[in-house]
Amino acid sequence: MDSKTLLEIQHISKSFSQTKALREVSFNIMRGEVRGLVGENGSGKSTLSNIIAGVYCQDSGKIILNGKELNVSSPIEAEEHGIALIVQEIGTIEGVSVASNIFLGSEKKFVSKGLVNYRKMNEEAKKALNEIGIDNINPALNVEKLNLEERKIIEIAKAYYIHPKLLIVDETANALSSHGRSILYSVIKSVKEYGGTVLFITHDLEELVKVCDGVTILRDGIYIDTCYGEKMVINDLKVEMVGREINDHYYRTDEESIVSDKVVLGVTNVYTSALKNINFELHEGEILGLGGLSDCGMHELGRLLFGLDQPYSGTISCYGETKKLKNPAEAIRNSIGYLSKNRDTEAIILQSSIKDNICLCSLDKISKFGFAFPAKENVFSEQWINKLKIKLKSKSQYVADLSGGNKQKVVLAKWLGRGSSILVLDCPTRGIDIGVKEAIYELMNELKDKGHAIVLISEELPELIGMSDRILIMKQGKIVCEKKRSPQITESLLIKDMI
Amino acid sequence: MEQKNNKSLSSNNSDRWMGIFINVFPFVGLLIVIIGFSIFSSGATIRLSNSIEVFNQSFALLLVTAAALFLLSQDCLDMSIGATIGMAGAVAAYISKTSIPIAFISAIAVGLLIGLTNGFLHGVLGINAMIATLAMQFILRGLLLIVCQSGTIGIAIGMYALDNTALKFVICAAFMVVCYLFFQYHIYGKQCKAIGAGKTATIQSGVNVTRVKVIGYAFMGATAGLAGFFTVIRTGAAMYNTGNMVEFDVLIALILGGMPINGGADSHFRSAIIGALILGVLNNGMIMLGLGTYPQLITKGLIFIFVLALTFTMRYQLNKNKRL
Amino acid sequence: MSFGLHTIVVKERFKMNKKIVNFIVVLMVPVFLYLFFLLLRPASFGKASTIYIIFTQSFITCIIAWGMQFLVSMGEFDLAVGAEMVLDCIFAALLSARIGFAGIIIGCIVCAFVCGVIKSALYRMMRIPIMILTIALVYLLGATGGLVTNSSALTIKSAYTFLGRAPGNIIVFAITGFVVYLLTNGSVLGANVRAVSGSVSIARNNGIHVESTKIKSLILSSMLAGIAAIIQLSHGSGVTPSVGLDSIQNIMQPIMSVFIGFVMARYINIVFSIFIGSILMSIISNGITALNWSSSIYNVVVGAILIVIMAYMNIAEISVRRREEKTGAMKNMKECGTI
Amino acid sequence: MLKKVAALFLAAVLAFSLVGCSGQAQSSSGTQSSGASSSSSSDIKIGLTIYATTDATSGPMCKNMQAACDGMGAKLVITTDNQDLEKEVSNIENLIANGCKAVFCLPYSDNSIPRIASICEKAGVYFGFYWYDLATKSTHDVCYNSKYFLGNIYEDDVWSAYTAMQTLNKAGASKIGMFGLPTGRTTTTKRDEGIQKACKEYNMNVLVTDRVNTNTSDAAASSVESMISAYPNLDGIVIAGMTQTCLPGVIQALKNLHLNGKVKVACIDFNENQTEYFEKGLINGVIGGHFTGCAWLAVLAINKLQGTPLTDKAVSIQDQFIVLQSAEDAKNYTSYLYNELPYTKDEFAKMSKKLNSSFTYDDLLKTIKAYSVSDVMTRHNKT
Repeated sequence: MDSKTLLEIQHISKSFSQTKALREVSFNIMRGEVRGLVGENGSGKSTLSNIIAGVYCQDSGKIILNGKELNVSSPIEAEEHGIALIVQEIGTIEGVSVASNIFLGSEKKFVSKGLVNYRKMNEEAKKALNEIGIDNINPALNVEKLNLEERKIIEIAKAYYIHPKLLIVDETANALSSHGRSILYSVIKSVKEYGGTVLFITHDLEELVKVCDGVTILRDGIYIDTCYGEKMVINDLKVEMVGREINDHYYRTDEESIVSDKVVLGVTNVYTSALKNINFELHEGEILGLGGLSDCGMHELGRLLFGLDQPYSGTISCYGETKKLKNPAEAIRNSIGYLSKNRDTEAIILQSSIKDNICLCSLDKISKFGFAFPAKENVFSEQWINKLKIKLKSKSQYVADLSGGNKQKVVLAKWLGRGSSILVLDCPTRGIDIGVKEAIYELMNELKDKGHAIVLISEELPELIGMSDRILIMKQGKIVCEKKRSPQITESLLIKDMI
Repeated sequence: MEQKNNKSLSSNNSDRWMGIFINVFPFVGLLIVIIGFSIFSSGATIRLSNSIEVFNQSFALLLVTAAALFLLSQDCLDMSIGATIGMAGAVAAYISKTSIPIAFISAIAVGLLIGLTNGFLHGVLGINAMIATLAMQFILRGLLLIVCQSGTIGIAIGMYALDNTALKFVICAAFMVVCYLFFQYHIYGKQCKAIGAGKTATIQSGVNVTRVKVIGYAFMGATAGLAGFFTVIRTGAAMYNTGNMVEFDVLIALILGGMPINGGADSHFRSAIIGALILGVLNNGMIMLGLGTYPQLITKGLIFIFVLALTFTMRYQLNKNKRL
Repeated sequence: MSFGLHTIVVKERFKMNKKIVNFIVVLMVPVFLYLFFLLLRPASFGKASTIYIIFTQSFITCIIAWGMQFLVSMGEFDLAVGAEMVLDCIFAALLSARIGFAGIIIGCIVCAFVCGVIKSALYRMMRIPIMILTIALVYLLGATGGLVTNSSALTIKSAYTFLGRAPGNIIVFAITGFVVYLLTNGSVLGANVRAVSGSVSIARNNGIHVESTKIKSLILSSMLAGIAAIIQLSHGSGVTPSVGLDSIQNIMQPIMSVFIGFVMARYINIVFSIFIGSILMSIISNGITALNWSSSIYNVVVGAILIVIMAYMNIAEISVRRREEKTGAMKNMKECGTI
Repeated sequence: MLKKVAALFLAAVLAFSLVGCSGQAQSSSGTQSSGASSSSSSDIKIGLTIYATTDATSGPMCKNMQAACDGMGAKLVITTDNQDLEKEVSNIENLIANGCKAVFCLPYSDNSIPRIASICEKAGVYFGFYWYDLATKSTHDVCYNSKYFLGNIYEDDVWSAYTAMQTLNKAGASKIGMFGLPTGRTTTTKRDEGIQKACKEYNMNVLVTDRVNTNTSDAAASSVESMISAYPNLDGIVIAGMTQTCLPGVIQALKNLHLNGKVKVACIDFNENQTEYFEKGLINGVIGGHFTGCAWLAVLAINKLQGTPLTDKAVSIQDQFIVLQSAEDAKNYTSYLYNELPYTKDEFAKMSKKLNSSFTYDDLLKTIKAYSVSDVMTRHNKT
């Protein structure tokens, strides 16, 4: 290998239970470069970065750092090899001080005479913060006194503090305001200056092109391509990310949207701590796309529609009449179904049979005097298993060992079985292989034709553009723009609104 | 944790065997205990007379275990079962002097009340189940001491007639059948298991978890009341320590019956019956062999921990995803 | 079941004046309780000796509570501590009969350590909630004690009991308190515990070994229980095995002190707040004796208090969340000029 | 890894349980075999259920009964019931199932007697009560109407408590703090009665009572401290039960408060350290030593079962307490009644009509009446 290469990724594969997150991925990263890593959600960006940073460990393949094979079992070890990761989700712990957060897991550094010297730690933390140009955060302060952006900045400081050889930034920009971003970019610059390398993951391609020297594209866990300099043209990148022109065959084919004007779900002036003045109407047979950055409030809105959260003010109305959705049960009674973003923990019961999962919320329908006997359950579940073509060994098989797509189908089967006519789907295709995605899109179309109304919450713009009759883009809890279905809509158009 | 995934696809075969073992070992356990003791005691334990005693002695246990199944299947514990039995028994004994039917009703009513309180504390106020019920246990034991101030509370002579094996058998059988139906086939039973397997998902399937929990504790309490009634009939009086340590017996019984400690879809009704029987035979046998209090406790404790360890590690191997 | 302690165990350092105010506020609580009993029975509560006794009697409770706090803040419960202490005392008494005073210390500490190791080994193996595991252990340890002693009472020579009375117990208590303070606020373990109680997953991703943190805390709680056992044995100068769950009854006070401690930890350092909690408990038990209430009341009171505290903690947590939600929503509404 | 640990643990469990059980098994089988060896008619099996078999009170009880059975040629099966009514009943059933021809127990409640009686009648097994007085009419009738009722041996618990208070009064104490058994037992009520009686007669009064902090010495010690601080004029402590646990704590607490000797102490039931305490003048009186009840029941039963009944009707016999008031007494008691048996096997053998036809019921009564330290010393000529 030549001395310019810092990191060689060789044939990395990783699968979570049945879904393949990474397939035989291999590419190199040079010293001192800022490398972008792009791909749709579920294309394996985060998985890869987590493997490099030692959060996960790969099923097969190896990572070579400076010519030596790197096998780390924990982020702390990775840190010792000079690899730092800024994670996508919240990485700070409430209830402990900023300093303790910055040096979480490495308190030993400050042990003198068997005790952690917190004064020293605070000073160190102050330094760390100053290094990235922050001086208004008291390192002794409890993190829960800070807002999300400040917490992210603390994580940046934490990552930069060790002057990593390789700094991995995983979709951090999303949570940051312009000020925060400028800090992040200056950090990236200075890492580059002292000869370090940065692996930068983001959705925002403009930003990416500005910051990065080169960019690597992943698609569905497969390495596609790496291109440098002027070759980084946003649209080409997109094409490569998605692997097809937008409006590819397996999205909806019809260009204009036919929607009955019967309103099934209405939201008026809803406020919560995460949502600001939400107003929209959902019509029968409409697919309403909700897009935005992951913390823009669309997921909260989804929970709200299903009665998991209550609006602080404002009203929700189903079929014209105002309803108080105190809890999911209430929502279900109003024939609302919900597919949560974190499917495995919230939408289905992994350690329970497919049959039970499908029947669970329809039990009252298939039971006599409250008794639901196997015969009936089998008939019921079979009917929906066949309708949705769920691949399985047997009905009494546990959901845990189904593939992501089939799990998703089980959830849908559950709601269709219940006869819910309003479906709130939060990232229905997250972490699912192309094939199944397609099936789910088809299904959505069918449902649309049958007159179901669907709220499609998604972080994948092509999906939104491809599927929805209307797209609402949210930003910091507000609906910032509404776009009717038309071939003119492009991702860049939406992204502009999102950021 | 993640590393566990590496071989998630492999070792399906051994998994299958483990699964079979987990389902079979309660039966095996029962056989071992019965045969073992009948050999040790040169057949004394399997005489009909003794078998009847075993039934009489484990009657209360059978009832409460069946009821506790509903709770444990939703990953809840009740440490106040014994105290509830004591309290209900005391009340029943006290009232029996005026009227036996009323005594019967009031025993169940008291149990129900206690159960509802537990349900409220855990289900509504969300206090950790074990702590809440443990506190409840201490309160009840305290009250029991005050209630029994005047000495033990004796039952009315007329009540002795009720201590008749046939009657108990009928009641027990009926109770078991009802519980079986409800646990395996009724919506409620299914919801219990669902909660144990995945609470959030169950909530998002529109199950009112609070209600399920409160009902569970209420039923537990009522059953404990019933058990208390028959316990005092059996002993002839309620004492400050009536029903001592029953909750632990229940836990052991369920574990021995092959119940997963945190409930879920793997819980079957047979666990209750088999477990209770194993424990009944075990207790009876250990007395027949003349084991003292401490060896008895130690044996029970060790068996408990061991079976727990065995089944739990196996289940852990079987469904790692659960804890990811 | 993390008890939302991450919202409750909040420490405000570097705010000297505020700290003092808080300290006084918290100190008021036991003072008021004391005054309450003083009014009910001035004759007995009016004396310095009573105050002294209230203090000394809170030592044992407090030390056990200090041991428990680590596990409890991580949402785990060790109910075997009581049974362990009995066993510690038994071994100490037996040993002291052979090798004199040293036997008491060695016996307690060694036995405590062994118990701790057994517990952690079982936990490591089974990964079941520590509470269930320890419930089983309560019976085992209790019965072991019974077998060892043939359920007869053991006593130690009165020459060895000076750790049970002033100044012995005060010194032991002070030293233990100092060590615990350092462990909680100065040690890596303390930091890890805080991290785990905050968020298991993040802690794990930052290379903190959650299991081993819990195991360390398990052993720690056993060790502190061992120290408490030393004072207990010296104070009572005798020990009898306890069967079944009786030994849990003995640790109800510490458990409650821990919870009270967590509630108060918003205002002062957890170590002190737990001490104050145990003083509260000791005031109550003394009060009940002083009023010569039927001592059966005691169990009832203890249980009730525990429930009330737990309920309070949960409700407090919920209301905090509600308030945050509300303020957030209000902010947004202002922002959009709706109000 | 897990499997390995599991395997190891399994081994440990087996080892443990083997040790635990075998140890016990030996002791119990030991009792039986010794019975068998010592007599020709070893088919007679007698059952006892008692709260424990080893502590300072139950230990001697069992030893004496064992001696009686060995001496007169019968097997003895002992089961423990840790003062749990339910367990007691179960034990009786199991003892009968185990082939015992006579079972003895201490009914923890009057109202359990009809049940016990009916069980034994159904099985045609003789039964008798130790440490138990058939005070109430109803229970008395229930028993005496049953032809399987042998009789009951009882002590006067009112008297014992009364005497304890008396010793305190002699020592000049009048304001008493009391430790008691949990309420809800016949013994408790009786002893309370006795204490009240003494209070009236010697106008003493019980200022404070503790029935909860008796399960550890430390708790007792704390309780004493609280008592003293609450009632500084307290000058006597009576321990009516749980002596084993309480006494060390009480003594220690008094020591810490420098009140030894100033605050008088008297207790019911013997304990291991009383001699030392007497020597140091830490306690003023101990009432106990009622450890022969079961032996007498055994004598009655075995004679009956051997076809040579001492008496045809059921009998209620009161046996004697031993009152210790000086180190002297305590020493003698320990050496002659505790370390040695008050009655040797041979003495018991003489009480079997089969082996000694001259023995009569009245002789038995005399022997029981005579039971005292000095009596034992003279019989075993230890003076």
